[in-house]
Amino acid sequence: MSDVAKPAPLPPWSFLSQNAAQLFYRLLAAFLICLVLSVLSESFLSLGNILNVLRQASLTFFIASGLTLVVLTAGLDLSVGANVALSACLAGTVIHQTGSPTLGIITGLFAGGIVGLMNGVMVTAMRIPSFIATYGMLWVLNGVTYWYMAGETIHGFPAGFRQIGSGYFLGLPIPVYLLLVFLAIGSFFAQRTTWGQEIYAIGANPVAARLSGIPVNRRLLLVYTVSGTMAGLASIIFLSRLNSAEADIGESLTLPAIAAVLIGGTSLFGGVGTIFGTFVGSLILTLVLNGMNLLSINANWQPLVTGIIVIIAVWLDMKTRRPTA
Amino acid sequence: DGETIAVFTKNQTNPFFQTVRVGADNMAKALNAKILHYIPTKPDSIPEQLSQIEDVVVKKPSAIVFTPVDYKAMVPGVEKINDAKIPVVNITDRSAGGKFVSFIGADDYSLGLETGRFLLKTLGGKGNVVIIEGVKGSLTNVDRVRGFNDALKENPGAKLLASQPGNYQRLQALQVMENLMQSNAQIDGVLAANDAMAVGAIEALDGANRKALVIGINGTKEAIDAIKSGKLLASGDYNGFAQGCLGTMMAIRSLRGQPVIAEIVLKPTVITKDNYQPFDVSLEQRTCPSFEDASKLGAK
Amino acid sequence: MSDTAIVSPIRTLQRLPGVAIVLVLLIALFGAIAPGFLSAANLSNVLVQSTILTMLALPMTLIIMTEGIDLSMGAVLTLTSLCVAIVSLATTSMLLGLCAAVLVGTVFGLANGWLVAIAKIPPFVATLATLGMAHGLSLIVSDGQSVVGIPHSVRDIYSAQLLGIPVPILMGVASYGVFHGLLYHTRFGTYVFALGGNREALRYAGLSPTRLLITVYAIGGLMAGVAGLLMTARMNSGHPTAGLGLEFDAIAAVAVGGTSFERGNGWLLGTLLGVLAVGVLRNGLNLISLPSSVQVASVGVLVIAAMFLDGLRSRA
Amino acid sequence: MSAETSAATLDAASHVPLLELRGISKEFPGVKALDDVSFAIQPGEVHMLLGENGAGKSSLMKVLCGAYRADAGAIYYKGNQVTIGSTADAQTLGIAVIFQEFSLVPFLDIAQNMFLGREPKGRLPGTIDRRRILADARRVLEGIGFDIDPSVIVDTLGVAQQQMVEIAKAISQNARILVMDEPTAALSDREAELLFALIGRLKAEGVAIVYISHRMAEVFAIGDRITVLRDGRRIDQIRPADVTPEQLVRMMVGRNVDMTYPRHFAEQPGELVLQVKGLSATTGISDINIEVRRGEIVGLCGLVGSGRTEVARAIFGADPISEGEIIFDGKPIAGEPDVAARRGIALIPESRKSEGLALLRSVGDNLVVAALKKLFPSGLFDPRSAQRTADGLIRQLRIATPAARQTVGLLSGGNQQKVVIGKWLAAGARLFIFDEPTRGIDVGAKSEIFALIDRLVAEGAAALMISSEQIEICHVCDRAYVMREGRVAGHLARSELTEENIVRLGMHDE
Ligand SMILES: Nc1ncnc2c1ncn2[C@@H]1O[C@H](COP(=O)(O)OP(=O)(O)OP(=O)(O)O)[C@@H](O)[C@H]1O
Ligand SMILES: Nc1ncnc2c1ncn2[C@@H]1O[C@H](COP(=O)(O)OP(=O)(O)OP(=O)(O)O)[C@@H](O)[C@H]1O
Ligand SMILES: [Mg+2]
Ligand SMILES: [Mg+2]
Repeated sequence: MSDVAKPAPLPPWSFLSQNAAQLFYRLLAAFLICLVLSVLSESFLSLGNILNVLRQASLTFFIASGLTLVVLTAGLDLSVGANVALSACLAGTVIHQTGSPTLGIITGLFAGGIVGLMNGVMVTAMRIPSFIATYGMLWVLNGVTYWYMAGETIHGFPAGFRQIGSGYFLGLPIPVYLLLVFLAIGSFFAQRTTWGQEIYAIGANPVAARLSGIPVNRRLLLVYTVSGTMAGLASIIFLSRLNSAEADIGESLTLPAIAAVLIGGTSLFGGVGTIFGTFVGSLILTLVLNGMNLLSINANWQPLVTGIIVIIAVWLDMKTRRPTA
Repeated sequence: DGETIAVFTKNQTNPFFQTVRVGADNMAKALNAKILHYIPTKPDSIPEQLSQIEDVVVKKPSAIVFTPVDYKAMVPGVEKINDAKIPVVNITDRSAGGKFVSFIGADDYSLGLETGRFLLKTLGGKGNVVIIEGVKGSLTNVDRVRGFNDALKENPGAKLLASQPGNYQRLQALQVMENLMQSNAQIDGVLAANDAMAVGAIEALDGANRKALVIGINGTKEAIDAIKSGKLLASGDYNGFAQGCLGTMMAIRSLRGQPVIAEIVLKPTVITKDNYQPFDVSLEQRTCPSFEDASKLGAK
Repeated sequence: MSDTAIVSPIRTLQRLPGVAIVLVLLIALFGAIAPGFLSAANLSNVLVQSTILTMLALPMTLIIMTEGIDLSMGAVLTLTSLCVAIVSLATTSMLLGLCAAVLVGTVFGLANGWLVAIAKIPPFVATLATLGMAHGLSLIVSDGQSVVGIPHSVRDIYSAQLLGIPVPILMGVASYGVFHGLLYHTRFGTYVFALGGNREALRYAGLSPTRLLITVYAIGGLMAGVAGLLMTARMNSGHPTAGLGLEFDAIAAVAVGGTSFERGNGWLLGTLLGVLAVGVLRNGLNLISLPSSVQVASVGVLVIAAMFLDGLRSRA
Repeated sequence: MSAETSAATLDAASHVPLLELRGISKEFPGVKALDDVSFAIQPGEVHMLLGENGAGKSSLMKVLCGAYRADAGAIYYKGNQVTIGSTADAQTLGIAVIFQEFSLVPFLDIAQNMFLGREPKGRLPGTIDRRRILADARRVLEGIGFDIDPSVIVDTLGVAQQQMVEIAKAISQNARILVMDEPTAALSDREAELLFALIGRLKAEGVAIVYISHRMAEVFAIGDRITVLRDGRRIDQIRPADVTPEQLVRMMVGRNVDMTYPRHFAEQPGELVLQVKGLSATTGISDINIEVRRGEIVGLCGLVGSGRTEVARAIFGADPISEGEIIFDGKPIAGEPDVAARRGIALIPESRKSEGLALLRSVGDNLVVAALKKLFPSGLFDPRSAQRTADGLIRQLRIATPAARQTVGLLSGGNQQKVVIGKWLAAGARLFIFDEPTRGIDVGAKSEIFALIDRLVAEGAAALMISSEQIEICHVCDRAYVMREGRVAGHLARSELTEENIVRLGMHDE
């Protein structure tokens, strides 16, 4: 058969274009929002505000980047917000008790990671669909946090620790450095390691991945643990930025993180998506809120406007998807 | 003796309601009664509190101390309690309907007004201010923000730059403040509808190396510490501890056939650098006011 | 032969889905330790409290069977509840209020369906966006305030009885009956199975998956409208945040009830059992007055336990 | 070639065709699936449509039934031009199709599936007359000799039974034109017999049948006319009596193919590679004892459902084993598939689409997925080196794809199968377990795959091969085990390997 002429070759850039075009449209969406905002509000394009937006986007991004890996395996982690709350409260306590930020940071990361690992165990060993397992985990974590905090607030941390969230280095906020570092690490992990490749393969077809010799359960455990640890990292940033922890901080973090992943072009069916897309997704969400604050838009309108922007962003993204038969 | 009192609060996360619950526990211990707490598992959930009322009515506690998660939407629930002939004391938010043994609360409007006035007086009656609102539609927020606005009206020299929601959440208040600082080069005062948001705003100001006077409301531990260290200008005292104490006291007294006070609206106290000392003790160490003191605290 | 007589009930128990086991265990447990749990008044309580969730979880089952999801349901419920309040306040007519609610709900359902079926936006994202819109509209039309003073005819729906049975229970039972008939006895129901199981098969059979899919989401919106009436009646007012988050309860009930998120495998009775399990758990815990934080955690444990039992069963 | 003349004489001999496609072209991104194809069907004939994988057979039939719209060309029904814009149009013309991919809804019952979209109306509007739909279904099922309760949920059926339901579904439409796309690929011999009998009856009733198959025997057993496609073009149209299988294969593939699949049998068996001792598993196999040596291809045969797949999966670690021992290269092996893969065992699973490939990913991604550890021991993935490996395999296995970045789901079946094999070549496996490696694969590709397997074992690997086509086992294997009801019923040495022996050992004792 091969001596017959092969079918017409795909244009050489077609592989790139599928991703590049999508990326382009997503960036275009972000750019359009920026354009509109800079026309409407002169303070928008100031360096200060750009750094401000990046710093705000960082918190969503930390949570969303770990979540991206989970979504790449066709899973979901609804417990990230509750995980941030619990990890922050535990880390805060440790810093208070021991006076050592280092121990606190370790506690936060560790607590987040353990929660992630438990999610992973439920998904792999107990074979509970991730959506439900992590939804159950969300309630369990909330219960534990409510009990542990008993309506109290932990606040007031050492100045050194506060630098992580609110400090500057060479004129840039430290969370922005962290954001860039984790964006690089995350992208490298997903695109340039064998583990990353295996994660894509698992998302695309878990059965085939297992029968190709990929230790699917181990990789899933890894992915959920990483997602949990990233939530732990977010809790540290939160703690050092807000100088306090209370039981309800996670509630408003989960849906925006999921939205950032999805706006970023990662498919809930697994196997498709990038960390960089998630970064752009976080950026778009943050820009929308920033713009509404800058323009002093009536608070009642904010959910509506956010909803419309999400639709537009995703629709632009869909436009560029290759149609599947 | 040995009565069971069911205490309803709005959520498990807000420190304010913790002070209410500790107050109720304290008073019950002193009067030898038993307390059962009912708190929605989802913070401020209307359907859940309605279900809890329905469940509790089956259980028939001796009396109920009740904070509605929404002062209007919970009226049918209160009527159910009334129908079951369980005496009920209303605390914190004044219910829009139903029969109560007594109402104990603080006046959100005057709290907003008084703390707002204090800020503006410190600013000399002029300057640029912003309001960070709580959850849209909640009674406390509506009244507090109305108080802020009326305080502003009394000071025509002051200018309101923006009034944006922080949903009583620290992070949201911080981000709103960061964003507002981008479009407003000069902000002199911040009126936050609760302490968590006030502290969030302070963190934002610190992060940008800017200064402004900030006030909050609730008189939480965190706020007292911030006042002590000079970061927060003032906090309006909502006195949840006294509300919990007095609500429980009135419920038990009515069960025991003792006289009760039909309505106590605690006078607003603005906690500042000059008067924070009495508030700077841990909850457990505070003592409930006596019945005699109660009348002085603001009975009508 | 005595052997088989003994074995068969055990076999049946093994074949019972996790949710049924959990429900039976919960009822037995609370019946034993919670005073008043088994009283008629309390059981009726549980049922009445479960109606709104039932009315959301039933259409949610169909939506999940099509490999979709509707995150906007809670927010749409909130909006339709406000519609009932506002319209009946303005016109003093409960019926007009209901019509407005059903209309608004259906419009949102159609919008979800359009976004999913025609704009091809993944259901999770599409309905996340409409969630924002419905929530925003709720805040805008109510200006963030409760709407009160609505006519008594509305609130009477919640407290009225027919033949000694509370009307909400009757509405719940009727909804279940309608959905059961719809899913298992009509052509439409057959096509719902096919929407998730094999959409190509529908296309080859000359049917339009697009139209069917839109209909499924529209039904979800419609039911949110009907449930909005109950919600308003229950609170005797409209409130701009009252129903937020209920969609996750509904989704959990569907999943716990054994409907899977793929291949169009749905079980309507399981959904009902799932709703009841959550209702019984909350009610029972209130009666024995455990600390509230334990209640929060136990909802999660219930969800995980039911799914775990199902997993064990499917492996055996 | 004599193609034009023979087709012309055929057409002249018959009257106006029932259905005629003229000059049909269809292009997919990067692939010209159909190029000016003409095709006519007469009532009461079985028209075989042949061609290698990806020749465009399924595509042509999808144009015919309205699932695809042609880019160019026209369709004539009894001499009048018609447009078939949808499957509904096709149904009104009396065209029914048994698709290659199952078009069944898993959680509906057999009757509901058969009458999907054509349900008898019940008393209330919108409802279904349950009794009638069951009765109708039962009648059709009886008519084709398939004995099953129509209220059984389709998901619980095996592949063969599902295929029978597909057939029943098409039959129930009382079509005048019936298209069958590889209907026997998933059927056992007994069910295939039922199908052939059915085809005979339909023919007598004047139904026109288009039949697509890769099984040469069927072409001569039931075909009245043959159309051969190659690379989207019509090559020829002839009668079975006028050609030999070898000529036919030449037409399809464009070169000579030896259908006895020559092998380089080893003089002397190598050392033991795999030893299965007393293996039992909850999946329904018990006390399996099997040995495979270097340089051997060992067959594993038996009836459908005899447990061959289960043995393969248990060896690979895909199913847990309850008893017994598996020894590979002299050392025991246990655990998940990743252990087996690391030790050098490869499983080419029965269902390449659901178990072998990530259909939405690229050919290249699929080719390197099993070899990630070997290619990148440091854990750092280098896309360019992966690309080189993939390109190498594509050349080596002659996988017909425009590029390594093509989505693998868009390849034809044979090429997909090569990708599955290719990923284990990259991983450097030394024992290959093939489960139905040639199912649904054209003769050309089949001989290439067997040549490939032969080369693998000649170079020192070993193979265990499951196949339902006994003739293949006889041609290719050094020896074979025959399974029956979850046990090994016997062993056949090279000299004893005949179809009769396999059938004798594999049959259930009645
Ligand atoms: N939807 C599609 N999109 C892109 N390419 C397609 C599509 N469907 C088929 N093709 C391509 O068109 C060509 C013809 O495919 P078709 O399925 O008709 O082959 P076939 O002759 O039926 O092969 P097989 O014997 O494997 O079934 C193949 O190269 C295939 O990859
Ligand atoms: N008695 C039966 N009833 C229903 N389905 C059956 C029965 N026996 C086998 N099957 C189905 O037939 C298919 C083939 O069976 P299985 O894979 O176990 O056998 P095998 O020996 O590996 O055969 P093959 O490799 O030819 O598929 C499976 O899908 C199985 O579920
Ligand atoms: Mg084909
Ligand atoms: Mg098999």
